Amino acid sequence: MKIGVVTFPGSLDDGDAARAARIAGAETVRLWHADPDLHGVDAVVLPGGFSYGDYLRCGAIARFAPVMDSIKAAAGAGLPVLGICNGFQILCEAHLLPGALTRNQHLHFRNRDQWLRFTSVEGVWTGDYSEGQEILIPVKNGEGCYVADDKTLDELEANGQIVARYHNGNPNGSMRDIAAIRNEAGNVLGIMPHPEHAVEDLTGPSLDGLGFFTSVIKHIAGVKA
Amino acid sequence: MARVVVDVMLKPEILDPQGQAVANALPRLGVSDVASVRIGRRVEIEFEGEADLERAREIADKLLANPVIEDFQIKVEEA
Amino acid sequence: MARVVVDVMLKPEILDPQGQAVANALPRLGVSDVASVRIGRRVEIEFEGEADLERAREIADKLLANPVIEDFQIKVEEA
Amino acid sequence: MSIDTVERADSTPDELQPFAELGLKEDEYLRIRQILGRRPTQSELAMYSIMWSEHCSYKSSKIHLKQFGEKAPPSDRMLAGIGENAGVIAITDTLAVTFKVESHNHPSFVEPHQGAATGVGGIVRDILAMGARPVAVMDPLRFGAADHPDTRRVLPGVVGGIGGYGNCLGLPNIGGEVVFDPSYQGNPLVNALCVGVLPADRLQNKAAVGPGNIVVLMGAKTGRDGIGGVSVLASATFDEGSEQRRPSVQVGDPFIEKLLIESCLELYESKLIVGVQDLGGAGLTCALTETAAAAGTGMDVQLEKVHLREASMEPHEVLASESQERMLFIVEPSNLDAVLGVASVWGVIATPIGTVTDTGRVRVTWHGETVVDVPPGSLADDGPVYARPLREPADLILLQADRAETLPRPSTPDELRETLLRLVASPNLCDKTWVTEQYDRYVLGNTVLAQPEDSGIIRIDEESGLGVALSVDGNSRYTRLDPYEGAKLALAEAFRNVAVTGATPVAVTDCLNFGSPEDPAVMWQFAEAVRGLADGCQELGIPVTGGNVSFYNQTGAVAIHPTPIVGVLGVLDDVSQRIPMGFTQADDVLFLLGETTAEFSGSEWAWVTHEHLGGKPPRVDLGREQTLASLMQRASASGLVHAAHDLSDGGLAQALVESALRKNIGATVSLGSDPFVTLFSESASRILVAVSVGHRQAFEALVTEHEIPHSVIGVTGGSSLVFRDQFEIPLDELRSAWSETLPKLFG
Ligand SMILES: Nc1ncnc2c1ncn2[C@@H]1O[C@H](COP(=O)(O)OP(=O)(O)O)[C@@H](O)[C@H]1O
Ligand SMILES: [Mg+2]
Repeated sequence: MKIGVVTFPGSLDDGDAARAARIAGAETVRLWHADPDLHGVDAVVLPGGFSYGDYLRCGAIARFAPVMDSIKAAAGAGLPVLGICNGFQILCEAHLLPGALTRNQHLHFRNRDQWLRFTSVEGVWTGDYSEGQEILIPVKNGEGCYVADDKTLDELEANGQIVARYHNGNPNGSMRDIAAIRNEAGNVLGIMPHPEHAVEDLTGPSLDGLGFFTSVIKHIAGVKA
Repeated sequence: MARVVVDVMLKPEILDPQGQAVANALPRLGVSDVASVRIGRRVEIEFEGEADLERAREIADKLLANPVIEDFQIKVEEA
Repeated sequence: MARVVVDVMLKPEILDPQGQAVANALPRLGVSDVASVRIGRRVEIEFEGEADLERAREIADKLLANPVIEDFQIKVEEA
Repeated sequence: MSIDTVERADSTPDELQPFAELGLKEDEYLRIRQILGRRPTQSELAMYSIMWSEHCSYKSSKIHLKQFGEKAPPSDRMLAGIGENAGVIAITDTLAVTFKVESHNHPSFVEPHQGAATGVGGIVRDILAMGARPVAVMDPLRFGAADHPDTRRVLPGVVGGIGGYGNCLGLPNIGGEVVFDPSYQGNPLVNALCVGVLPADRLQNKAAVGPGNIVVLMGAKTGRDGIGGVSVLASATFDEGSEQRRPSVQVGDPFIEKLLIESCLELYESKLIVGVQDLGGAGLTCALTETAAAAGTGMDVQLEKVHLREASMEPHEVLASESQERMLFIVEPSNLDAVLGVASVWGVIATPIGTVTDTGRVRVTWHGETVVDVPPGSLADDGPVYARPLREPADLILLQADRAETLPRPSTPDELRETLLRLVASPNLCDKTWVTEQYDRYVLGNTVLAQPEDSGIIRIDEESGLGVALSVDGNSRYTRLDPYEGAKLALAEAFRNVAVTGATPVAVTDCLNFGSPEDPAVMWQFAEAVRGLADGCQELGIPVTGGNVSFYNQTGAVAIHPTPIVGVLGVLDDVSQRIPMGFTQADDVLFLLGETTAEFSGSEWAWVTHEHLGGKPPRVDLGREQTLASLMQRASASGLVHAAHDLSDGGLAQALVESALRKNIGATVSLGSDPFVTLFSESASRILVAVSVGHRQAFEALVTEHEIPHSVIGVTGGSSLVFRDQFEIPLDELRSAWSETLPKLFG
């Protein structure tokens, strides 16, 4: 079971994502932005950070990386892809997920421990959670405010594509309190807060983030079996 | 050398917290007749040879603006 | 309603990491004839009545531009 | 305008040069002429003026700073000490840690955001230059009055700059300070600390050894950043129309710095370089001359090879530029291609710009013409040294006589309650979340403790759990009242903050922020503070491994309070045993360790309620600090303690509030015969400890064994702070008082 973690120039949480995948029980493979080869991984994580400095718009330049062409194609064929924070931004810029992430409404970078509530756990990254479950994981971003037009939002809602919402306070002004969404097929998930920072007692506010990684591992095992 | 300017603005229906913040600060400067402030990006592209509007439009479309939230306008600027 | 546009750009001698990053990304889009890219802010101020250039200049000076590193230009825009 | 070459300098010995405008004294200028045997060229004059400036040469502080070396306990743990880019301490046989704190005060006042950002960038490169991977940053900050309009401009900019740069670089911010005092009104202090980790055998050296080796410049292009004095040079004599070439502020690009970090680490790992130096203040001038001087070699540099941001730059500008995000490497010719290869993988520019020679001269050419020919040691090592006059400030005796212990005190329960609420809401004691939320504390996944804890703790070995603890402290009111004792108190507080977590303090760094060294009163404060810190370190048996001096922090004739910031580094063998500050459960027994006497001079209480500063600071007993530290190490190793919090500004009251609000667990406390003194005295060497009932006896035995005065003052639990027979405050009320101050001020 191999989970690939992409490093773009300016990726920062790539090591953390790899650590989380490892703790969850996967083998991890580091993927390089300039190398289109996915090295046979069973799932991909686009980690947090500031790819290309997040200049212009977050994720706008990263989506042109050679590795993204392969990921887009593979995602279309069902490869599980998780985008965390900057990864979520890249997924939106690459049109693998609808909508966009914009400047936090209070205009500050904000790092805090944040409650989320799962609204839908369909899909390959959330099988280990249950609908209505509340989890506490760190959020940290300057541009995490999710926006989309009403039609898109209604569709997301109708299709159960809104995976989790902010609970007990919205840290960035996200529309409809959206913290995480998935694509229709359920294999691509974007989340603004950081599950990979909540996988060890010593360094996180909880172990609540581990479920994303264990879920996908179970899913892959099921597919392979 | 020729310069093309691309102005990228948030679509009118998208909230612009930065513009809002400026608008909110104006009364403190004694300014009360401003209806709204919008803040966007101005991108100046210098071409090595002729100003290539088509090229610039392509760059703007693919990279400089995100069509989900932004509109853009392009013009050639005289040196 | 009248609109005044303030273009705020980094002074030429100041490093512009944003523009730099975009310029470096262009070859990947197949664009090779761009000499440089500079990125600044475009601020649109809607006045309730007449466009007040003096007012706008004051706002730009105090609020919109950081005179240590930025210059600005002001113009009235036709509706 | 033609370039001022060595040849031209030889033939125009009498040409007037603007040395005074560049800050050089006449005798300094004459010495330069003597060293060179001719007048300096424009480029050389620029180089000397920067390298002999206070900032680079430490000319006023050198004779005092010597004490840090002389008084330091001999240690074979110290792999690099003062004089290197940063001190390096071996913490196991194979792992070493390097850390340093530095100031970026003046740039941050001119342009708060960029000034603070580039301050972080600069200190990170110092750490990187030692061969380490930077793993965390901290930011001790000082601002003018919290409600002053200028603070409203400066603080958000500074915080945004530190966050913007550090976050984008992927370094967790694990602590710092935000202190407001009118003395910083025209002179905010922005200090930045970085800590890094390296395998001991990866330690790097800056010496440009090996004639024939290639000098490579890597990183951002060079622009006209921070060229202060040098533009004066250009405009004063040589070039009339250059007013618009004002010194421009440095703008940072953290993205490039991130790429630079990864490139450097790859170069170190592959052993592709023989020397490395970061470019900071004084840019290429400093990097070229220091690396050559350190090796006793020379260098030939073709300056036009440097990648420029502006084609019109002249050689003296290229040499003086403080453009950020650049490093200089010394590379064996056979490795050059590999080095350039690493750079291109990461997408950073790397350019060979010269070669190491055995001439003992740094020679710089510009399109074939020699513009610099100097002995590097004369710039790097042999700058002027001054024993400046010292005089105790004339007002000190009166100031010390005006003791806060005589001020009217609150006495009724209602007055005490009101005082406590007023103090927790005061800008210096209130919740700093508005600031620290703007910093990423999680990145890299090794942050075990971060603000608002007493120390930041970073795990540096995932296998063994080995970690380091860091705290930065400094109370400038204490230092104003007595710089010698005040410096010791700063050391004691940082030491104690590290020790309460159970870590063993092992090393010290410091940033000494003072007014003008030309003012004998300031110079006296400086000398006393250095003496205090050096004596303190000697007593504690831990060395100062490096630091930074920032003079000229004043507005007109008025200097800031003398502000030595002290950073202490500690080691924890297993970070899972760290002791946090917040109460973790109800029914724990609360011990107060140490002695409380009526010490209010320089206190937060005296300032907040009476705007009073006078008297003598609290007594400091470093022996007691050490005993407390060894007690806490034992207690953490044996798992006896649930929570511990050091007492400092605001005394016991503040410590209780902070420990209770951390996890929303209250406490009931008895205040003894003098509630006011018990609550608000700032006596040093005290710790509040929470112990489970089951461990009470064992802990008490340990305390007694260490002969530490102590008392059991109460128990944890409930949703209020209850002071028996006095008053009670619900935690909700405390929290709003504590947490609303900064959001109200800064939005
Ligand atoms: N500018 C800052 N950056 C990061 N952390 C900060 C900053 N200012 C204060 N803190 C953190 O807030 C907490 C409280 O600060 P302070 O009251 O100065 O602590 P102490 O008195 O124990 O030294 C500490 O954890 C400190 O590291
Ligand atoms: Mg403390």
